[in-house]
This record gives sequence, C-alpha cells and structure tokens, in this order.
Amino acid sequence: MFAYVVRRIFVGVIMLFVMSLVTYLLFFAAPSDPARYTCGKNCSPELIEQNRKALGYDKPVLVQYGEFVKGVFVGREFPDDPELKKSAPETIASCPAPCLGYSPLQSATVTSLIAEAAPISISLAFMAFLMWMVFGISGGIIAALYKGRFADRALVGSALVVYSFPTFFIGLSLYIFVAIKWQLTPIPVYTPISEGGVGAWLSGLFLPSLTLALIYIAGYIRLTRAFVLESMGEDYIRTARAKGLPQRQIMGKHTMRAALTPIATVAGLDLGALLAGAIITETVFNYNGLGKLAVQAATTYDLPTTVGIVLVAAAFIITANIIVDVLYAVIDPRVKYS
Amino acid sequence: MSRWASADPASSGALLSVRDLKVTFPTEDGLVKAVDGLTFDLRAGETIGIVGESGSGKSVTSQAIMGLHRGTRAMVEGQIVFDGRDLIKIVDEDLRRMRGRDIAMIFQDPLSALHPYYTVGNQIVEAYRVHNDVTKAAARTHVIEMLDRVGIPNPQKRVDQYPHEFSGGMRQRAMIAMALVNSPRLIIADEPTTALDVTVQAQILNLLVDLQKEFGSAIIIITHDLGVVAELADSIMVMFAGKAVEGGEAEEIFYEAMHPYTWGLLQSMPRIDSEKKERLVPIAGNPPSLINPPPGCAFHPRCAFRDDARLGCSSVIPEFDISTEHPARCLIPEGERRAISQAKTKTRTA
Amino acid sequence: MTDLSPSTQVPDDEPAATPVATPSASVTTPSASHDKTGAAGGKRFMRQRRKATDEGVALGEVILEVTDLKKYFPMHTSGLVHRAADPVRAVDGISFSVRKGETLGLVGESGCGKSTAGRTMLQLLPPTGGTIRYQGKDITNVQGKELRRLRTEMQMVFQDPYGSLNPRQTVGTIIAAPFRIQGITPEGGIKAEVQSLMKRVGLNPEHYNRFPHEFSGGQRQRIGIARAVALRPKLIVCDEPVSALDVSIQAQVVNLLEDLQDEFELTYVFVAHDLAVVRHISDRVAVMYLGKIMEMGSRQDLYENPLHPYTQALLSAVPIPDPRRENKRERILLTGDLPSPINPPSGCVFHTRCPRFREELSESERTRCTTEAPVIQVENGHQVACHFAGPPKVEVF
Amino acid sequence: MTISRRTTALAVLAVTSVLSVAACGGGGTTTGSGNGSATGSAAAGQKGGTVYWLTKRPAEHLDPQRTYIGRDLANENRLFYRDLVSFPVGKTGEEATKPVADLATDTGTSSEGGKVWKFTLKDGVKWQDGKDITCEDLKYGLSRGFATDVITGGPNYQLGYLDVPQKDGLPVYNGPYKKTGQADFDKAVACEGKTITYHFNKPWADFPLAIASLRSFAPYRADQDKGDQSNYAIFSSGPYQLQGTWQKGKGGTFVRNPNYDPKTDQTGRMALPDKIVITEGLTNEIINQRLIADSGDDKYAVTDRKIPGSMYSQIDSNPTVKSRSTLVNAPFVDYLLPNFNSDVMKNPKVRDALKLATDKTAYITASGGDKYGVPAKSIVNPDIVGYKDNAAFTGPDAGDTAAAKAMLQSAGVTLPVKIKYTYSGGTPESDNAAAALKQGWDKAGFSTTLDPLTDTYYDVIQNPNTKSDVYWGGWGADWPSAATVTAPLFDSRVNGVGTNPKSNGQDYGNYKSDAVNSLFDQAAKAADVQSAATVYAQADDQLGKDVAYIPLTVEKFYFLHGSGITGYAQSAATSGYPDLGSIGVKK
Repeated sequence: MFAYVVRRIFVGVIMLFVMSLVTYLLFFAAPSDPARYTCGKNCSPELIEQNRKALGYDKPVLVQYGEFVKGVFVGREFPDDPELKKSAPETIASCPAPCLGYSPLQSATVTSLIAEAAPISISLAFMAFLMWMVFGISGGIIAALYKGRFADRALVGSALVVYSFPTFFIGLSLYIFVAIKWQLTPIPVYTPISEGGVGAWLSGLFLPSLTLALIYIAGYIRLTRAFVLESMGEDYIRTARAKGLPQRQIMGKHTMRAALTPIATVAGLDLGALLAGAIITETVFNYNGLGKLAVQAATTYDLPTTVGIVLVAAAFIITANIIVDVLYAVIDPRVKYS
Repeated sequence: MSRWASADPASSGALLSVRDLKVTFPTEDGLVKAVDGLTFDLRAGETIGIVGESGSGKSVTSQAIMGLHRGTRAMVEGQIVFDGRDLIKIVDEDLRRMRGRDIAMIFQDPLSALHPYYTVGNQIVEAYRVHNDVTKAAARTHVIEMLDRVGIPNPQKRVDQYPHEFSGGMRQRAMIAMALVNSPRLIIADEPTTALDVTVQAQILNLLVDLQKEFGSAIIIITHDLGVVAELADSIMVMFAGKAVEGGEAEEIFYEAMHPYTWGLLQSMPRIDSEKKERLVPIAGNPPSLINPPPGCAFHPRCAFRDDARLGCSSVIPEFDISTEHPARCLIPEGERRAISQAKTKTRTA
Repeated sequence: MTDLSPSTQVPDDEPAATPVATPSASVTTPSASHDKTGAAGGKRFMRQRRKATDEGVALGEVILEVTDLKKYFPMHTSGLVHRAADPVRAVDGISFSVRKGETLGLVGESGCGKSTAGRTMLQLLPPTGGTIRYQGKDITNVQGKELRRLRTEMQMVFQDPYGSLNPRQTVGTIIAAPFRIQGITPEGGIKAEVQSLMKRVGLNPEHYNRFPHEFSGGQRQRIGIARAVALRPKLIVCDEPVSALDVSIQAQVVNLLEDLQDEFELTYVFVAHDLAVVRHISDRVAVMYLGKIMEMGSRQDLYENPLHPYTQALLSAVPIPDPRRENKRERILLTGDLPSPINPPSGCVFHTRCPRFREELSESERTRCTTEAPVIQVENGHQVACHFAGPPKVEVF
Repeated sequence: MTISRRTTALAVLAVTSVLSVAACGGGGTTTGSGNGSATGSAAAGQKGGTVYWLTKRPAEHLDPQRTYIGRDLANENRLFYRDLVSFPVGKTGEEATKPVADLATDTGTSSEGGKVWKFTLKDGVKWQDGKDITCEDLKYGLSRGFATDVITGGPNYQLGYLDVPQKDGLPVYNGPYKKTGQADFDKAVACEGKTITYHFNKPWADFPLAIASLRSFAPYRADQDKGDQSNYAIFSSGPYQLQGTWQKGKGGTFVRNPNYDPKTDQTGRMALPDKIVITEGLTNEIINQRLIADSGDDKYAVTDRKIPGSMYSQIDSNPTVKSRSTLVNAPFVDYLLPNFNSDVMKNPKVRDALKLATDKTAYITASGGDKYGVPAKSIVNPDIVGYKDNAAFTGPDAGDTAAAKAMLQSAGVTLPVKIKYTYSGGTPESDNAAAALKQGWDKAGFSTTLDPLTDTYYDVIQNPNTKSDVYWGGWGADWPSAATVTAPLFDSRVNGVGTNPKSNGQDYGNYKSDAVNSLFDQAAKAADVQSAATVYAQADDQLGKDVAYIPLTVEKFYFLHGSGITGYAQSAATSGYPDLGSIGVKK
C-alpha cells in the first residue's frame, strides 16, 4: 500500500509538470498578445516590446518554462534583470522556493496570491461539503425509504428543480432575496477566523456555501437514493433478512455500508475538484478564492497565475484521487493495491 | 404417504404445511401470478425437491415461506403453517424471530448473498447472536466450530476473512454454516449448487446430506436440475407457470411420471450415463406469460399430447388433486398417461 | 472512480485464479494418425456422419490443428516499480486437431482455460505461444485483411446471448452485421438473406425489426447462431452456448446446432462445463484442467473408459436424474481448491487434488507425480496425460 | 486596444463641463441639477461617518504613474495623490474642468510658445509621514514613466513631449532605476528650489489639463519606490491615507491623513467622511440591488457601475429609489468608421449615403434607450473645451432614408451596395444595435452583412488589411481637449496609415488627409487651449466633410447612490464618476 501511494504521488508530480508545460505552450499558442494588453494608449511597437519584457514573456517559451521549473526548486527573483538588480535592488521581488512565478499583473508572487485565495476556496468547499453531505445523504435515505411515496416524490422533484437552475441564478437569487431584500442574513463577506472569529467566518460563508451545496444536495439526494435502493435490492440484504436481523440493523449496518461507500468516493472527488475554487459562486458573492483568481488570470492573460492555479487545482484533484483510492481500500476489503 | 396433502393443515402432522399459496406482483403490465395455488406438506427431517424452470415460481415460493415479500408490493395469500403457526398471519416481529432460528435459507450465489464488506465470521456471528444471548467471544467459538463442521479448513483463520477471499465452494460452505448455526428445523436451499462447478456441487450435496442426518432438519431444495433432486429428495413437486403440475415421491416422479411436462423435462435433458446419441426431445415453444397465462391448461400450447377436441385442454383448467398420493395436473385420463409413462420409462432405462 | 481491480485483465469467465501446467507437459497430437493430405477442395465429410460409429471420426480431413498453444495473461509485481511477474497461465501448451465436420468438446471446470482456448484459436486473443493451422495454413499471427477474410470462415457463438447482442440494434441489423463488415452482398439482398436465416434458426422473419430485449433467452441464442452462420463459415467455436438456458430450451438449441451442422457441413469446437451436453453433442472430447489437456479421446472412450483420475472424478460428480442409480453410486470426491494458475503445482498439475495420488500410490510413485510432468500416452487415439492412467476403482456412473 | 471600455480595460477619462447630477425632482436628497450647483447639498455636509464605494472591476494599478482608468484617476486625485494643479471640487460647466492650483502656487506659466512650463510648490505641503513634498519628488515621479520596462500600463505622453532624445523609438533615458541617459532627463526637467521647469520638444498648450486629468506628473517619493512591487502601495499626499494594505479584488479602507493640511488646499476638497471603504469585485446586479434596498451601510454607498437595463422598471416604479438615481454624460462617444481601404467606401457619395442612412435613434433604442445615451453630433464629447456640433452631423437623428437613397443612386454604383459591418458583438444589446443600423442602411439601398467580433476587437480591426467596409468604435478623451480626440484618431502620421503595413494604430478606417494633418500641426503649436480648440474644430469640420467618421451617441452614466449620502456630485472633473471630493454622509 505504501509503495502504491508513493508511486501514485510520483506519477501525480510528473503529471503536474506536464500540465504546467502544456499550459505554457497553449498560452503562447493563443493569438492574443498579452504585452499589447498591458500597454496603454498610443502604444508603439517599441513600447509593446518593453511591456513584454516587464511581463517576462520576451524569452523563448521553453526557456521561460525552464526558469519556471528552476524556480519551483530553488526560487527566483523578479524581474530577472541583473542590471536592474545592481542599480535598484529594492525593485526586485524575491520569490523563494517553491516559487510558482510572479504575476506582474497582480504585482505579487503567485504563491502569495494562492496563499491568500486558497483558504477562502477551501473554507467554502468544506462548508458546502458539510451541508451537502448532511442534507443530500439524509434526503437521499429518506427518499429511498419512502420510495414512491410523497416524501420521495417531493425530495426528488425539488432536487430536480434545483438541479435544473444554473448556479449563477441560485446564487444571485439567494443573495438578492435572502441578504438584500429580506435581510435574513448580513451581506455575505468573507471574514477570516483570524479577523472576525468563527462566528463571522461562518456567517460570511453561509449563503455562498449554501448556493454551492444546493446543486450538490440535489445531486446527492438522487445519488444516495439510487445507491440505497440498489443496496436494498442486493442479495446480501435478503440474506440479512433471512437471518432474522431487525430492520434497524439491516438498514444501519448492511444497507448503509454498501450504499455509502461509493458515495464516499464520489464525494471525495467532488470535494477535491471544488477545493480549487467554485468560479460562479465566488464571482457572485465576491469571494476572492481560487475560482475568481482563475477567471481574473485567464481574462487578463496572466500566465504565471494561470499556471499556478492550474497546478493547485490539479494537485487537489490528484490528491483527492489518491486519498479516495486509499480510502476505498480501507472501506472495501475487496480492493487491494499492490 | 397416502395422500399428497390433507385439506386441513392442522391435521397433517407436518412441520410445514403450505395451502393454496398465491403470490402476486403488481406490475405496469398487469398482475404477475408468480405462484398460483400451491399446496404441499413437509414432515420434520424430510426433504422435498421443488423442480421447475425459470419463471415457474419455485424461488418465489421459498421467499414467501421466509416472509421475504413483506414490505414489498407483492401480495401473498393462502396459508403457510409452520409448527402450528400461520406465517402469513403472524406479526413481523414474530416472523423475524423465527427467521434464521427455525427456518434458515441457503441461496444460489454465495458471493452476492454474503456482504462483501464484512468478514465471514462477522456475518455468521451476527446470525447467531441475533437469536442467542451470548457474548461475542462465545459466538465466535461456536462459529469456528460450525465452519469446521462444514468442512472449511483452518477455520480460526478463515473466520476473519472476507467472502472474496473464499473460493466458490468455500463460500457456499460458509453459507451453509450460517444457515445451520442456529440448528433450524427447516432449511430452504434455493438452487444451492447452480453457481458451482460439478465437482464442488458433489461436495456440497454430500455435505447437505450428512448435515441433515446430524441436525435432523427438514429441507426444501429448489432446483432446475433433476439430477440434484434425484440424489437428495424424498418427495418432489414439479412446478410450471406458478402452479404445481405434479407431485409425489421421488421415485414416482422419475419412474412413473404422470405429467407431460415432467416427461418433457426428463426427455429433453441429455444424460451423462446415456451413450446413445439420439436426438434430444425438446419441449416445444417458450415459457408462457404469467400475466396472461394461456386459458385452460397453462402447458397446453407446448404439450405434445394435448387433445383439445376430446379433453378441452385449452379451456378446462385441470385440477391438482391433493387427496391422491401422486397428483398430476392433467386432463388426459390417468390410464392413458400411465401407459405413456411406462413406454417412456422403458426407453429411458433401456 | 479509479481502478478498483488489480492490474490483470482476464476474460470475465476466467476467474483470476485460472489454469496451467508444468514446463514440459505439452500434449502432442500424433500427426501420423491424421490424414493431412487433403488439399483444399478435397472430399467433403460425409453427411451420414451421424450414423457413423464413434470410431468413424477418422473420416474428415484436418481443418484446424493447434500445436502447443499457450495464452498467458501478464501480471506485474508490486512495489515502487512494476516489473513483469509470473503470468497467469490460462492456456499452457495444448495440442489437438479438429477434423472437418466433427464436433470437438472442450470440457472442464471454471478456470481451466477452455474459454480462453476457444477465443485464442479464433485469434480473438493473441496467442502467447504455439501454432494454429487452419486448413494446413499457419494462421497464428495473421492480421488485417487476411484475418478479416478468415473471420468469414471461423465464427463464434457466445454464452450470454443477451450480453453479446447490441441492445440498440434491431435483430435484422445484428444478423446482417457480418455481411456489412465483410462487404458482402448476398444474392437477393441482405434483408432477404437475413430473413431466410431467421427462418432457418426458428425465428419469425417478421420480427426483423425487433430489438433483442423483445426476445426470450432461447430466441436470443438463435439470433446469435444466425449471426454466426450468416457467412456460411466452416468452423464455429461455441462457448457455453446453452448453459444460460432452461433445460427445455437447451434441448431446442442443441438440436438446432446439430441440424445446422449437417446442413452447412459445419465443424464445431464446443466449449462447455456440462458433461452431459458435451457427451451428447461431441464426437471427440478433451478434458482440461489448469490450462492443460488431461485426457482426450472419442466420446465413447472418454465417457465409458475414462483413464485419467480427473476425468473420473468429474464424471462421478455429475448427478444422474435417476434416484435408484444415484443411491447406488459412490462418488469420487476431490478435495481442496483449484491451485493458482500463476504458480501451478510442479510435476503433474493435478497431483494436489488427485484421489489416486492420495490413496493408491506409493511414496516413490508420488515423487514421480510431484516432479515429473506426465507425457501424453496414446492408445488408439485415446490420449491421457497421467503417469498412472487406468480405470477407476469404482464405477463413475 | 485602449479605446473602448467595451472590449478592453484601459478606459479613459473625460472631460469638461457639467455633469452634475441628475436628481429628478421630488426627493429630498436631490443634489443640484442642471447648471446649478453640483454640490448643493454638500454645503450642508458634515464631517464624519463612512462612505462606501461599491464597484466591480478591480483597480489594476494604484501607482500614480501607472493608473489609466478614469475612475481611479479621479479617486486618486480626490483622496491621496495631489498634483500641481487639479480640477476643482464643486464646480459645474466649464469651471469644472478648469485646472486650479493644488500643490503649486498657481496654474503654471509657459514660455517659448508653450514649450517650457514652470510651477512652484507651495510651502507646507507634506507627505503622509510629515516630510515636505519637494521638487525632487515631482521630478522623480515623472522620471518613473520613462522606466518603460518596469512602470507599465500608464499614459505615456511624457515620452513624446519631454525634450529627451530618442533612439530606436524610445527615449534614451530609461528611468530612475537604471539611470541610463539621466543627464538628458536632468536637462529636460530641472529643479531650482521649489520651482520645477519642464522642457518639451513641441508646444503643449493644454499641459495643465493633462496634469489635472492624469497622474503621470504627480510627485513620488524615491525612498518609497519598489518598482512593480509598489503597484498597490499608496503613499499619500492628500487628505486620506490607506489603512493597512490594498487587497486587489477586494479593495481597501482609507482614513484621514494627519499630515494633510487643508489650509494648503484651494481645490475645494471637503474631506467629509472619516473613512472611505472601497469594495471591488461585486457584480452590477448585486451593487444596484443593494442600492435599491438601501439598508444598513448601503445607505452610505455610491458606485461607478451603471444600472443594468433589466432593473430600469424596478427604479421607475419606485419614486424614492428614482430620486436617488442620476443620469449624466459619460466621457464616451460611440461612432462608425468607413474603411477608406474598401473600394465602395472610397466613393465619397457612398460615405455620404451611409451617413444619411444611419439611424442614431434606433441605435440608441436598441442599446438601452435614453439611459444609454443621446445622439452625438460630433466624435468630440460635448464636455470638451471648445466643443461645437459638427455641421456634417446635425441632420435628423433618425437619418434620412430618401436622401440617402438618392445619394446612393447618384454615386455610380449598382444597388444594392453590399457592405460588411464589423463591430464588437456578442451581447444582446450590441447585436440588436447592429441590427438596428443594418435596417436603416438596407432601407436606403445597402445590403449589409453583420460581422460581430466577440473575442478581441481592436486587435483585429487595427490590421489595415481587414476586409470590412464599416467599423464600430468608441472613444473617451484623456483630458478635456480635442487634442486627445481627433488628433490621435485621425492623424495618419501618428497612426502609421500607409506606412505601417501591420497596423493603422487607432485610425481604424485608414483615413489619411494631408489637410487635416496640417491642421493638427497648427493646433498643436497654439499657445493656448482656446485657440487650439478653434483649429481642432476646423479639423473636425474637414473630417465631417470627408465622412471620416459618423458619430452615433454620447453615452450616459445612470447611477444610484444611497439615501444617506450628502454632497453627491458627478462632473467632468471626475470623468462623470461620483466626486469623493464633496461626498459625505448624513448623521
């Protein structure tokens, strides 16, 4: 198992490097010129060239990528201009290893940008995760137990309705009605625990995580219902009944264990993907998490930040995959890794 | 045995008396009469074989006896009297207490019938403790003894293994251990060897015979394989389209079969001990619909001996006369059938 | 969700624990006993075959010859770096030949390699070793066009009639598929040909546009058979064609296969676990265990005079629908589980479970079984891979 | 790329006179309107409280030499970056864009026909750490704009105007970090005590307007400069200073600067609130819904985001909300450009017919109605100094189909005349607006193919080889002078029309006229803004005669603000955005 995990991590790291290289290549293959974008009005070709230099896009792609990889291991300095470092060292930003680059468009190292944004996305993801697991799974179990009856139809029906709305719409509606019109909650603003304590953190997270959770709750009600029903139809449940086990024990021990195992893995992967940012929800609620940072980076041709977020997102997903696989081996005795 | 079953279950003296059992499933296309008026008795320590093809209602019968249709949309009617109590009428909790303790079940596919996430020991201990107020340790000791008894080598180690770590035969042994752990008076074995290889099947059937002697349980064995019941059963009931078409002692069924369907079954089966390379005699056609069964005798569309003009096979529903020793649900006069049967038996054993 | 299964892929019907053999135990067919002179277009096997005695199998020319066929499924080691490890020896050096017009039964219990052998000889799986000759021509590694042409002559019928039919295609489309794939237009058009095929296998030609789920199990198997015979192949490998069917339906399909064999002069390799069905349909029978052939002979030789202890145990285990006989029978019971096909036992692969080894042999004789792979012994075309081949102590039936 | 706020980031600033506030009758919170005082209620404003500024787009730069967004330039001037001269607070009409002395003792003196400018710093003007603002600080600030490989994104007029020799298209001086060519820069900008002298290589009559509009000439403290890392580091010279750090995408909080002495400030900055909180990253819907709801702190909120069209009815149906809405001129003008490289558009009669057939009313209606804009009579914004309607474009706003058809028929072309119209599309409004134009043109005998570009726009039409007949454009001036409108858009020499095969700069229609070019030269040499304006008007006349462009609309800002706001004003001094110089909160 240990060797398996080590191997998976090793493959994951290689994948990250491949992805970063692909991002570099795609970025430079795009028709838009990021240097033109940062150059003001009345821009001459010479000025565009200066901007390109300021952005660090003046060297060949592979050289840039090489510097990026070097930075990950030994750190870098920005801008990479020995002359400037000599004459005006205070203008040089240092980016210690592991350095994911420096974004001239944000005037900050990518590492610091991600360090600021990640806690927001992670808070949001975990909060939403908590909500959707609690409500989605309990809803799904209720629906399965009352299959075909009112509770089932109501739950599945409303899940379908919620599911069919875009996140943007749900988020905006919650924000406008709950926070602005009815003022049931304060205007959602992300407040780190270090600034406002747990209370402010939670109240700020409520609406955005609810928005995010609603979509997942809808999905998980249907998922859980399906898995529970499937599990209830399994032969081993019939065996359990034939043994004379009480209904409680059949549901609690035999049905749930089998039904929740696949949900645990799906949930792990969903959470992993969500940790890297929920673009729409973060945009609607003005949460400066990784999702919003990603949009900003992509729309402003901010390569270093884009690469950084791609890597973080991929790392979350790869890690989630590894954890889920390991978890699976723990909860399902049939699964063994070698 | 003088008659197939008495009219009154109370006077039958049997461990299990099933009377006019009907199991109906509502579906979108209509009511499926999976079991339609089944009657039989089973005495303590004896074995009855229920034989039939897919859709004949044999498995539904076994589940109805266990009360496994409770809580579903299936409708169960008739009487299932076990040890003087009607299992259809008793409350859920009483039935639950009897399941596993008085009546145990062995299923066809031991891999899917065992929970994949719990050890074999865990599952058998659970079956024991739910009916016996003992400590886990005591239960475990008992379970290890049971595993040893059903021929699982190294039971101390095996008890902590998961079903997937067992071979198919070992899994079925474990299922048998689970069924026997409470020394039930009735074991229902639903196709217990169908998923197994023939050499393993032989082992398991041997084991069942041995254990029945030791525990004195009555057995209902449900199978499509006439060879299996030939080895085990005292009496046999042949089912077709939810109904019993013939019943009697094992030898009567094999050597004096009185129903065209039974003849068909016996003849369509290639025999390992028959060197003759003659054409098989299949039963023509396909199994009938259970929602709209053919009028009259449900078997008549496939019957090689039907005589609609004389006997009204397509309009008259033949009776299953439980007052006789060897009832057969057929309109052909008994004498004629006896003659056909003797001719057929001759060809089989020649 | 990611890979739950361990690293090996083995066909569904072969559990991870599969067949095998020891290094040198290859069953060689004595070619002298075969008439290999028949060139293409030689005399057809006689229609009266069915009336011939069991000894009459020497009539047809050899259509398929398999020599030392091996199919291993690769495994790899655990640890940081995967290295090739001992493979699963699903088929481990089997040799036999099939004559035109005959039926060769391939029996054995699950995991013995019989299905893999069937698929490998049709090139559905690439063989690991050995040669396959079809009508005298080596087809072991043919590819591309030639393989496609070969497919018109060699077909397969599968066990699970439902799983092997595309549920979204009509029956007409399914049966017509071989024509389209091969680019062949039969006289009178595809549809007419398909409908005549349907009629021939006992399906209503008007059901041309129905979907597989609208048919019963037996009818689906008829569809599979119609598809297999569409191009008038010479050889059909039937992989457990009747094991999923009810007894009464099974007989219909067996009869159909026999009729088609006569009508289209087909040669069958009939892979099955049901010894009774195999006895009924086969001219010759090969018994497999752990990837090797234990015993092979004419139907009569094999069933009435089984010489290998495994064959004897197998036959003895089959229940007979005859209570009086059953009550008199004494079973030869095997003990223990099937060994792993990754590390098969040394010497004779069957020795770990062999009743003769356990009960009848002396210590020195046993040593021979555990160290020396048995060489095939032939007597009148009856081959046995056992050092101590001989009749059983008790009657098998 | 810089031209339109629709496609790109760098917007623009605008200009001129009035904008003040709309305020429709009724509400008690009405601030002045029309030509009245824009700061009517500001007079009653009290000190204290917190003002909230809600916005969407994050500031890309808060470095004075790098800022190029109208909103940020205005707020910087009002809050923390004082300049030698600034636009006054609380003025309307032409007064609003008439620079007044701020850090300098007066509005500057020029000599040598506008080629040399002198300013003297007041006594007692200080940085937030209490140190005096010096002439060296002014010079250092300007020098940063020359470090084009570090200080990017801002206006670059200094590169073209300051009398520093050029080499390979760039000045030989490369900024204070590397100091190459420092001697040349020292010659161009000289400090003598508190007096700074700028030497230009050509006359710059409207230099004070540029100072007041941009922040390129603002002072900067060398010891605070960390190059790019100082992008969001605000070292204040104005009434407020940043509390903590600026968080991009989130915003920042400004509190009073203890070292700001109001006695040195004659621009009228009232500095009423104790605190100003700027929140970035909100969506337009959320901002305006919050302002409609007007609850809690949102009572004290203002915004620079237009009310979305979908919310007009909510506002019209609620008089109290409507009283808090304002509709003022924005600095932007939408226009069309015939492509002078296209065969049909080379024909002057076809261009005339296109002009006559253009239905501005339909364009405005499709874009959002009177809340979107009013018909434009020139490419020059009416708020620009010396504005005059262009006689060529004073015809009926809805166009004159009959005249257009007649013109087209006399043009010697086969009808219908096939034309392709390329515009920045992809939104329902922009596509509807294009369809509205097409309808007018097609009625007059054109057959129009619509060509919406949804991704990059200006980069595409900047290519002289683009095959299209008519382009859409949008523009806002950098400072309130025609010098930053017609000259940069139509001077073929500046834009490289006919000389640069790859780009036409901002002259997207490839217009080239020696007569107009020489008028631009003449205007640039003018000693003062007014006389320059007269010459620019002549140039505009010629452009109109040639139909070098067809003006569509002068855009409007339709904003909401909270009920607790006092002194609410929007004027050309702040490019039409809320003026933090006068805004306060009710107690």
